Amino acid sequence: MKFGVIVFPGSNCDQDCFHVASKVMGQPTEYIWHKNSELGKFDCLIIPGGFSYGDYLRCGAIARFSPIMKAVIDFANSGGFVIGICNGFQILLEAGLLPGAMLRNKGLHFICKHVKLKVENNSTAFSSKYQKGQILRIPIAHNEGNYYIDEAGLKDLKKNDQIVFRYHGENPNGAIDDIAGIINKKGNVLGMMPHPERSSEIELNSIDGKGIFESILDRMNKK
Amino acid sequence: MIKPEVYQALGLKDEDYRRIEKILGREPSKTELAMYSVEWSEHCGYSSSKKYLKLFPQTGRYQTMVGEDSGGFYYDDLAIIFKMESHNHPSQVEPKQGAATGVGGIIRDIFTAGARPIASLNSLRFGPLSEPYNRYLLGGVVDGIAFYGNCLGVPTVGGEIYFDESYTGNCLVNAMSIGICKRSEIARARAGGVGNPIMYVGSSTGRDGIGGCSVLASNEFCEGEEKRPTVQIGDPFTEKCLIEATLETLATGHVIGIKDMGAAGLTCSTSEMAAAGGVGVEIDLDKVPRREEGMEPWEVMMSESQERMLVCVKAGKEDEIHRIFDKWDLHAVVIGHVNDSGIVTIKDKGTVVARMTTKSLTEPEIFDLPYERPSDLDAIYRLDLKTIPVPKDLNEVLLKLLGSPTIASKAWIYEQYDHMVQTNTCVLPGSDAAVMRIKGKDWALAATSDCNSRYCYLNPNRGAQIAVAEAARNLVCSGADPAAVTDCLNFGNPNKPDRFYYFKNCVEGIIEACKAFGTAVVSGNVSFYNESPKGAINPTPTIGMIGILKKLDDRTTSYFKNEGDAIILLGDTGEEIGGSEYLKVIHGQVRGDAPALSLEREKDLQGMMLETIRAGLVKSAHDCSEGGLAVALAESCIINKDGKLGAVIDDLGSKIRPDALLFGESQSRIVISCDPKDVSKIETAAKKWKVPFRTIGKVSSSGFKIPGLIDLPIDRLETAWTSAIK
Amino acid sequence: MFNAEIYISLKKTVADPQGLTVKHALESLGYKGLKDVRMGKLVRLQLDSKNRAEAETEVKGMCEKLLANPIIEEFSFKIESA
Amino acid sequence: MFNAEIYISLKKTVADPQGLTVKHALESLGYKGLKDVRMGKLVRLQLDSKNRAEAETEVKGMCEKLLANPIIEEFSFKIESA
Ligand SMILES: Nc1ncnc2c1ncn2[C@@H]1O[C@H](COP(=O)(O)OP(=O)(O)O)[C@@H](O)[C@H]1O
Ligand SMILES: [Mg+2]
Repeated sequence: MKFGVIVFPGSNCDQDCFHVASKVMGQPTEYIWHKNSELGKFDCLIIPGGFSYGDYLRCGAIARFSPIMKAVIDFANSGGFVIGICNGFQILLEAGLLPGAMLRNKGLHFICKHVKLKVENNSTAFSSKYQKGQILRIPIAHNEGNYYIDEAGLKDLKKNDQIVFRYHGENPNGAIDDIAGIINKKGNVLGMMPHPERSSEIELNSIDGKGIFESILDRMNKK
Repeated sequence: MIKPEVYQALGLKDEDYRRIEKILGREPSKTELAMYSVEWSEHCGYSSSKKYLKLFPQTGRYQTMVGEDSGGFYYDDLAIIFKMESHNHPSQVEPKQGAATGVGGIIRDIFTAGARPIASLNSLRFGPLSEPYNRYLLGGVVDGIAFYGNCLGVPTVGGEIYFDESYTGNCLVNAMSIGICKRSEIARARAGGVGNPIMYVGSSTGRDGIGGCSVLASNEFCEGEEKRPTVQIGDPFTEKCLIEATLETLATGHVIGIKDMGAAGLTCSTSEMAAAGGVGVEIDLDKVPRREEGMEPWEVMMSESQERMLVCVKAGKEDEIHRIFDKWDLHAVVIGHVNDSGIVTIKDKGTVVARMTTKSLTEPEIFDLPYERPSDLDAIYRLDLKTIPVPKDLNEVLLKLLGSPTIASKAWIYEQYDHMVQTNTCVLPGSDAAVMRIKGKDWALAATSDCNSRYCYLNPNRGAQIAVAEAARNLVCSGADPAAVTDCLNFGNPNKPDRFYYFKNCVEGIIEACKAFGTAVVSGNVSFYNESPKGAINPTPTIGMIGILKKLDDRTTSYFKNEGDAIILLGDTGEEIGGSEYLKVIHGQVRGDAPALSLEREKDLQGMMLETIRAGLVKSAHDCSEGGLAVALAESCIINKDGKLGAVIDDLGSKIRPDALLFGESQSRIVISCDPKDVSKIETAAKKWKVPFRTIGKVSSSGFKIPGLIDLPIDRLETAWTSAIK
Repeated sequence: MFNAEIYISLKKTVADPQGLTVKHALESLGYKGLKDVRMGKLVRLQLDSKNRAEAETEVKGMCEKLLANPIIEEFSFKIESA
Repeated sequence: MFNAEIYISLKKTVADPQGLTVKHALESLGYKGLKDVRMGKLVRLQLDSKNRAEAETEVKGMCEKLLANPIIEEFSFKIESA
């Protein structure tokens, strides 16, 4: 399968995602520059973490208007797989591909550390390789990961089983209902604050994030 | 006529001014005067320190690269470039932006050398946290380092932090950055090739940071202007784009030389690039992209606007370079050309506003400053152990020490830094040194920074040696072979002989130790005038050191791994409590001599440590530093918050005072743990290297116990250790 | 030329931990009797709209499209001719 | 009870990279003729000072002591009785 990694000015996990997709997973992978207005042929797009446009104004707010985003939205609407990690998640929220918004961490600090995640839904294309209820150890690194959605929206998320990952034990940022990662209704767009690309190799002290890439690969191979 | 007040306020002495007139054969223009004043300043010219800095060993066991803005060493097919720099004064007045721009500056030094920045460290010093302003400084500085470094995507993997009264009123913020590139890809900071264009790239120029020169503005030139702050706002987003654009540009092969615009901006970069290339340059200031209107030529030459660089490229390739910077929405403008005159010519609106030889600018007079042993040192030096009572409750002492901010867990700090981006950090902060893998290689890098300035205050020569020895020891405990050193020399006013005594002796100590370890000093920075009305800071020669792990698999962390493992102490414990954290925190005294150090024994210890780690015998290794043996053992129990263990220490076999035994800071000691079946192999290695060896206990799951001395449950250790810095 | 001053703040229904922290900090400096400390953003800009009505439409558009996120924020602004 | 609205912005002489980036973003959305986009902070609070003069003194003190750093920032405020 073919991965595309979108690069905005200020993206800084683009190379990390590229490394995992191409080297760890062994799949053909390409960078996609944000000024392009067309996508080539891809099976899965990764919107990487970082500080697109410096996170100035609001995380993801400016990147959301980059030329490539129209193509990304079309790709998602036609069923293509998209993973937004950290800043990528924030961009997906700003672009309206996922519901809700991000607020500043409740402790008002950037936090970088390993946290525990609970797999809430293992029937998505991104989580099928996990057990339901499995506890993962994956790092976070963000300043604005305090996920917010209004009551009606939260009800919807629960009703549709859209909450894929919850923080387990400690909620590091104040996210509503401990939400760490959600999926859209159609099940092809995943947004998550923790960094699976930082926990896909044993040298980095955890391979708990690799299941996400394995799940999507599995799904594509079965198609 | 230039009035003496004007050049004096610029920091030039009467004789400097006369020298300028003599060089030029006429009265200088405003722009020339400003240019000389910054180039001859201590900051750029190193006139008071150069005599000593020249003595640093520039070669060592690894092949080095020195003499450019930053230095490094070669290993395999790569060059490892690194440097440390201070941003003390800006951080003292605006901690967040001061620290942020410090990080920005040091990282520019790395990628201008052609290397991709792969990691940063920071070495911080504040006054006691009981004072609200010091707390504000700590919060702001950490916030600033996080704000800048996290956005850039360069992991901040380590550092150190100390608290001491002497830093109240003058905190220290030393930032270190490391980059790597192919040997063949190292870029030089020089201009060359007559007719080649000089391009200005990056952000536009404003009146930022012309503080030192505001006298030019207030004295007769532009009456009534508001004084400019010398603190600038860091723009990590632009710097991130600048890193990518610069590395892309260097990869074209069209670049002759490149230099960042740091202190003194265009002045420094134009004249030093020309001087290094043995050529001249002519610059047209009208071409410089500007953010503010009505800037005078001297202001443009002086501006320290951030995130800018100067590049000398091959003629005819301008468009290609321009296209790259355009892609990243950054300026790239030809502002001048190279000639063979050896002269810097600056033009503004068609007229020459400055014209001087590069040599006269970049070769300031070197001073040989007087030094004198501080008169109070002899009295401070004396410590009669009999006057120091041994506390009854040593549990309490241990908890107090673990809660002393200098010793306590630094997690609150390093968890605000993205220390994992780039996915290379294999040993995370919290251990003795950070270990970074290099993708595609089976070897790895380790990095640390160290300096106990209290030792340097009591005994500058030995204190500096200990800083080098401890840095090396931290690397070795992580499985790395110490390779090379950078430094940041923070001292008081060099014109005061007692301050300069500290500088001279610390430098000599570093030289001695670096020669012993075979670690060259490849880069560094000097920061003088660190004084507050209360006096000078403790002499603080911060050492940054990089080591090589032959195999990534050699990486070793400092926490205990398994119940039942043997705990071994390598090295001897003397009856030394001079200058210790124990003496300060428990008895309120800063006195005595710094701990003894034998470089020979230290080398043997490190050789043995590395040999046993490489043989796969060592499960954990942690050196004894502040707080001594008891703190090192306690830390090994609790550093890994996901797998805390205890220790039963039942055979210390020592007859010395219990407080010295537990909390004294004797050097050249390491606490290791290993599988019980490997004890004898380690003992054999110790014999071979003549390293004092003793199995002192074993890893347990039931608290930290030293019969008759210490008996504490693990969670009490942890609470004391983790709640001091928040 | 018009000067616009735009105020963006979190909706009342959204918690503002930064405001709370500032409140505590102010209290520890001795300021008592504070209520409801809320932090927001201020954007100042100049625009060369033909008239005030056009300026207002433009600024409103900027806020809706980019400057504020309607899920969590509300905005108001003031326009003066420069 | 008084309502205070406090505006904190970078001094004119200090570069504002965030403002510059927001300006470019607005331009790429089609808003032309913009000048001088500057980002600042907005603080809203209620305080129970006895009278307006006291409220003004207090708010000024808060700005000087905590809310703004005079090295790089300037502030202004508006006070209304609640
Ligand atoms: N300012 C800082 N920034 C980042 N990491 C830090 C800082 N201060 C300390 N650390 C990390 O905390 C750990 C303990 O530091 P320290 O007590 O100085 O160790 P040591 O005594 O072995 O030199 C190290 O991993 C160090 O890198
Ligand atoms: Mg250590």
